[in-house]
Amino acid sequence: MFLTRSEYDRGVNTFSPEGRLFQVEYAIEAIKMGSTAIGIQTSEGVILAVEKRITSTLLEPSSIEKILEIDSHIGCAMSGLNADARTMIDHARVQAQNHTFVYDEPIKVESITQAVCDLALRFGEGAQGEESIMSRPFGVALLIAGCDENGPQLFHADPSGTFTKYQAKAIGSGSEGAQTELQENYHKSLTLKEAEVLSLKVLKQVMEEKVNSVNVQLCSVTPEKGYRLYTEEEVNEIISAI
Amino acid sequence: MFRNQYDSDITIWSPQGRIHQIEYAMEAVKQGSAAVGLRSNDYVVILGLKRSSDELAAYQKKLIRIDDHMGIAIAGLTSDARVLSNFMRNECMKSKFNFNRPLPVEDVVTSLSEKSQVNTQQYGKRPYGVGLLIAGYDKTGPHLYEYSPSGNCYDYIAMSIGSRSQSARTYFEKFYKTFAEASLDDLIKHGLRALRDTVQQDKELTIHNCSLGIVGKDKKFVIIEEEDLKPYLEMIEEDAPAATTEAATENAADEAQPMDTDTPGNGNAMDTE
Amino acid sequence: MNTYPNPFSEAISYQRMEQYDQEHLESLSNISPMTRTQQPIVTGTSVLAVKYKDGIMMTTDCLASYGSLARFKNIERMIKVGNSTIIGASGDMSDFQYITYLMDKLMTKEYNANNGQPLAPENIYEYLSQVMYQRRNKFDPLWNALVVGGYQDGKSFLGYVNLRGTTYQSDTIATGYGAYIAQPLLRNAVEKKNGELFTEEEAKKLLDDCMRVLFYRDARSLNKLQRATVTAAGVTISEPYSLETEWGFAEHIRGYGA
Amino acid sequence: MISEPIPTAQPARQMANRFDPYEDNGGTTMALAGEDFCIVAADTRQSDGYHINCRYAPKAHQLSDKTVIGTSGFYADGICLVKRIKQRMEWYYHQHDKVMSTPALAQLLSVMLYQKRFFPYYCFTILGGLDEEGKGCVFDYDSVGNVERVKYQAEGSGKELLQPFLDSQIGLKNRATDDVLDLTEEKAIKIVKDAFSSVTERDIHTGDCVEIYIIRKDGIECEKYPLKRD
Amino acid sequence: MNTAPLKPGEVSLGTTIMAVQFNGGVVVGADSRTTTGSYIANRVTDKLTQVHDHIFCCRSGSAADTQAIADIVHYNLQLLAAQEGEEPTVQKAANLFQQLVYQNKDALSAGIIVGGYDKYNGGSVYSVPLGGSLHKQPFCIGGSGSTYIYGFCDAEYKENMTKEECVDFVKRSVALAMSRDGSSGGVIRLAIIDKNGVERIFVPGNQLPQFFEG
Amino acid sequence: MSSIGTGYDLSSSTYSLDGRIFQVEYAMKAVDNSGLCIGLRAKDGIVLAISKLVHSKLLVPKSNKRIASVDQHIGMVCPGLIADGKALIKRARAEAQNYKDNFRMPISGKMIADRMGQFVQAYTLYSSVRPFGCSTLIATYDSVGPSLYMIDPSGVYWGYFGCAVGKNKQIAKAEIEKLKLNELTSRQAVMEVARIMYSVMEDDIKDRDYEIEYTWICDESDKKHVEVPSDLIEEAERKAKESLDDDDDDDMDDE
Repeated sequence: MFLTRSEYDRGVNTFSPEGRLFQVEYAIEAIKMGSTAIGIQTSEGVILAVEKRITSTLLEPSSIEKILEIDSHIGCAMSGLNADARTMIDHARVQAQNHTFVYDEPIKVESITQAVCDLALRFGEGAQGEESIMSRPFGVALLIAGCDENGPQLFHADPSGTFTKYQAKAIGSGSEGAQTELQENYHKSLTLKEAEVLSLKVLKQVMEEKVNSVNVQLCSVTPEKGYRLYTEEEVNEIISAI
Repeated sequence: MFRNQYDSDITIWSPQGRIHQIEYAMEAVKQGSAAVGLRSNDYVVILGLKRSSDELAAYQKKLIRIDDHMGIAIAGLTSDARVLSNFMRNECMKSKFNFNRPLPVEDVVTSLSEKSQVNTQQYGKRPYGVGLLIAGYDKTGPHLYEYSPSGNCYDYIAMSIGSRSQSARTYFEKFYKTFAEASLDDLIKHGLRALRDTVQQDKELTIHNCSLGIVGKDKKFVIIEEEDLKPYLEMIEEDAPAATTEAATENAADEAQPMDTDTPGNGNAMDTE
Repeated sequence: MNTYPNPFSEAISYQRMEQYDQEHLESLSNISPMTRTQQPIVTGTSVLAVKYKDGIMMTTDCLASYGSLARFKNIERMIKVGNSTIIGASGDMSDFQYITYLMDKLMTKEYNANNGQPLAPENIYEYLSQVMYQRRNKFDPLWNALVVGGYQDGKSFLGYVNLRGTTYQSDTIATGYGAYIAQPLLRNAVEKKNGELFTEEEAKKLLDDCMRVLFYRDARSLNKLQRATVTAAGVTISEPYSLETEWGFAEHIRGYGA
Repeated sequence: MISEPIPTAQPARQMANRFDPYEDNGGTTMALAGEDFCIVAADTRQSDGYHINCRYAPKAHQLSDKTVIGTSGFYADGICLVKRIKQRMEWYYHQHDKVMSTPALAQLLSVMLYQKRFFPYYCFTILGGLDEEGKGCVFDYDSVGNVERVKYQAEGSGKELLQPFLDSQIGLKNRATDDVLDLTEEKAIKIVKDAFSSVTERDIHTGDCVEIYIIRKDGIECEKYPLKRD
Repeated sequence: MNTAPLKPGEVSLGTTIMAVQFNGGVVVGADSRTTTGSYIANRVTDKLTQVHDHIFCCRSGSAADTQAIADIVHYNLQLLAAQEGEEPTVQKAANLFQQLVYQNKDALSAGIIVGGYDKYNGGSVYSVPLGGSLHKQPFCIGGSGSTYIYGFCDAEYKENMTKEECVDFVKRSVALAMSRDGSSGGVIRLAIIDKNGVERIFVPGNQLPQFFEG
Repeated sequence: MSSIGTGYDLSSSTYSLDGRIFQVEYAMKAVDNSGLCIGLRAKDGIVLAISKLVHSKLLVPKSNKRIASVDQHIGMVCPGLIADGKALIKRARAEAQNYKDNFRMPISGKMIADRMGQFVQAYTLYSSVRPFGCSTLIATYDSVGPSLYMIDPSGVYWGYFGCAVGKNKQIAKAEIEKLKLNELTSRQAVMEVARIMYSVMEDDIKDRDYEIEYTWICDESDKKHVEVPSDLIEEAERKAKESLDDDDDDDMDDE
């Protein structure tokens, strides 16, 4: 995988004979090395759960933030190059506020996802024809969860600038196993409570370490309360329910 | 596939007078799921076969509204389609703002060509990796254009792009003479059948994986999906199965060929014809 | 492969006048306080136009004044744009020549596009209105009042736009002095017809009558006129002609009048 | 509108001759919000001083199935504003796959007007429509973007004549009589017609015809009511 | 009428200029007075400026402005002649003048007459007054002195004049303007332009045509 | 072409050892692969024609025009890469307009050819761009009269009495050389163009569907560049086909 495939894989704007852009595909590979993140959409709201990799005992675990708020009704989990994600989320936050300023209404989840994807594309021509501003694609994938007039929704955005709506999605190093697990256990009538448990259950299976309230992070986005990060106590409670 | 030292840059001609990067970009179109389009004297219909990567994932959009009188079906890199569709939207809005009229379809197609050509002649750029079927209606009637990454646009009676699209073209070639006078319903039926021929053998056309776009006389561009699509799909359910199998056989034969056969021998990207 | 700076990024820099920016908000920097103290210099007076049975009829005189000097007595103040539109102008003639050039540019574009969909009169009117309004926004107006007449697909079109971009459409239009003197006469004539349209003869007579009054009362007018029509048959602009005028009654007027 | 000439590299010239970019084309608009409907009305006269340019130059424009805007003042600015709003709505529709709601439009309009704070649109705007709950709503603006949500409002050259009438008839303010108002649609339309007939009598810039847009849940209807043409 | 009044100290061509078309060419003519206020800064100015082999312009307004414009047009016409491999037409020259005056109308004070000969149109005369419009005319007068001779010229002009008639017409017209306009005076300079080239005629201030004085 | 593949042919900015710029020569290959395109200068105008392979029967007949107007008095066709051709046409229109912007007069044939030649040449100077994959035929009718120019991918341009580009251009050229061009009217030239087209492409036409597009700019068209009237085209093509039949009388399978 990590050998140079051919000469087509060095420029972001070079097609391979099969019509593929390898640099973008490699960026997608970067995510497969990232920590696992899971999103589950239910009719009551959306759950995001991530694994925190505490690579050193000297790390302050609470400083590892892999779930972030975009707006009061939208949250986001990431996997891949965290620094890239910060740029994207900052962009998303600005877009959300901008929308509220101009239209006096919360932005739709799909729209914010689209805005993030438009930024992700800026290694090439922008969506409105702007000049490119980056020399490589972002190496990060996002799970964007939010509630708007269309109810709770979950979106996945990847470095190619495409996004997909999911009922449940796993990204990161454990994504393959986790996604299979999600497919087996997901059903439309899942409650939020069940989704909380399911998300951690799936995480537990793909994580090397034992799940505890320090090395996972969980949030919910519901129509009533919007974005809410779970406290350690709440996480512990769910862990004990597994 | 042909590989050599002349194919990694958009600014290099091969000794045969070809630009390989354009041809490769056209491969990206073939990787996209199929889209078909056809027109009568009054209407244009475009249809797209939607894909989903995972059973928990929603289907990817195939049709995009440009204006009340125009819509497109896409195959290839969706992000490039977004760039192009926004460009087209902008062109349409300029026309409305400056001239108070919907932009003639031919004009938007011309600007699209001109825009795309620039990307095929400058170092550091790449051709757009997306093919479009442009459906539009203006004073001169309905139009269906195919746009390809080389920047070429052709005016068609019926056309298909994307993977396994040859079978749809085979279907169209059988019936295209009847399209001009066909009713809207018949047009849709032909479109659905052609699209069905592009579906992989173990799958079938459903209300979830199909989108239908219509524009025409006194009809603003609409996209019909999901439940609204049901009556249309029902229209082709009673089809004799014979037609389908026949198409399927042809289909298998087509897939074996690396290049579309309906284009000049020296590679369709060149379009020197 | 080296990355050289690309000499073609802006497709060779010919300066192009961006007449309008359609979508973007004018930023504050756009409205510089530098005001062009402009005033019309070589000017034309009234334009009159009415809708009639076959389309549009428009009349102007052939004079361009330089202050009170009747400087150019053989100019055309109406131009044909495409095959179904005509534009008549009062106000500054240099600006009108610029508008003529803009229209030529537009028509060349249309000729090249060859898309079977020529711009209709209302499309040309919209474009012209945008140009006028955008120039006003730059504090650099085109100092004209323009009348756009057209006939296409069985529909007559008659519209007005001035140096500030104010627009309106009406069955009768008169600019300049004509707005005060001729417009009431024109409206009166229309109302008398009770919704019926003028015949060609009636329209001719009406406009000639109005032009005659203007010749009597507008010190910047000339008895050398052109009449244009736009009908299904296309655009025609007549050769200059003069009106019969009546002075005989003055022969015996003596003293201070009354 | 800029009060002081700002010194430039250009030599001072006859400032008296400076081009005035504004014109007042007059006209009156009003809107009132009912429980489940809304009315926006505007006369159609366009004038320039004592001169009537045209008897039918519409000042009220339908923006969506739920919203109508009315502008008066400088006609060209009003038209441009409406065109730009329509463009923004089109992009909004492209981006968010939904039609902009009346309250969202109300906020957008305020922002758009304020963005031209130092070269304002010289027009007086009223936005009327139904909000997300289906209730009638009216937003009133000054030319630089101040916005207020109100029950009813008059704007334009006849504002001073019309507003007290509405205060009395709809707001039931300052009244000796103590009847209650049941503001049905028919009643509202009648009030609007009376209002415009009265204004036409006293304001030379208003007249010819009034266009009354009635915005209901199931669509918008436009009624033309003739006014005096003098 | 002046859009751009003269700046303090600016030298003005309060002038009489003229160009007349005859069969086969044009005659251009001008007085020679340049003033600052009522002081005659130059009594023998040459207001006829050659911008190409067969094209002249007559300048009125600000001396500096019109010189600058004439220089720019001259430069462009030379370049154009080289590029196109043929002499520019008078119309092309006039268009260039018009463009310059129009695009800079609020900064310039220039009224220009362009006259010349080209193989397509023979002799032709164009007027570019203040404001930058363009008018093709059989003959044209300009400058402050012209206002005194409109009537004379309208009465005396004939179509299809011979060269000699034309020279005489210009000479008398300019002399009349010089005799009534304080800002015009000095000598009369004439140039005849036809397919053979340019012939310049000089009429000294003491040999001007004489008219009624009283 | 001994230097092919030695690395001296990868960029326009590189000369080969024998002083050639291979990238330009490769671009010319694209032109040679194009459908035949002919331009004739008759005594009262110019005729342009290009043959187009109809690569699918689903195409709308007579659509997808290749010959374009640049101004009323200028016609242009760019055999070769279609998209490159469109870019050149766009540029030519900008040049024509730019000339009008400056001089308020229509650009002459010589000037538009010159400006376009320079433009095309600029794309053979840098490695950051590639040469245009098309030739350009420019037909104009200005104050000098009708003129026909052709520009190569290298940017070189000359005026022509008649020229042919694309497949089988040599045969077509030989045919054109036989004509007495300064005696032909434009009407006759249309006939000749059709005849040459059909005779040169005889073999191709049998196997594949071709469309030929004709435009002219001549006295009859009021010195405007327009499509040749359809009745004239029909007549020309009919005669061309007849002359084909005459030529191979013994070939019974013909038509």
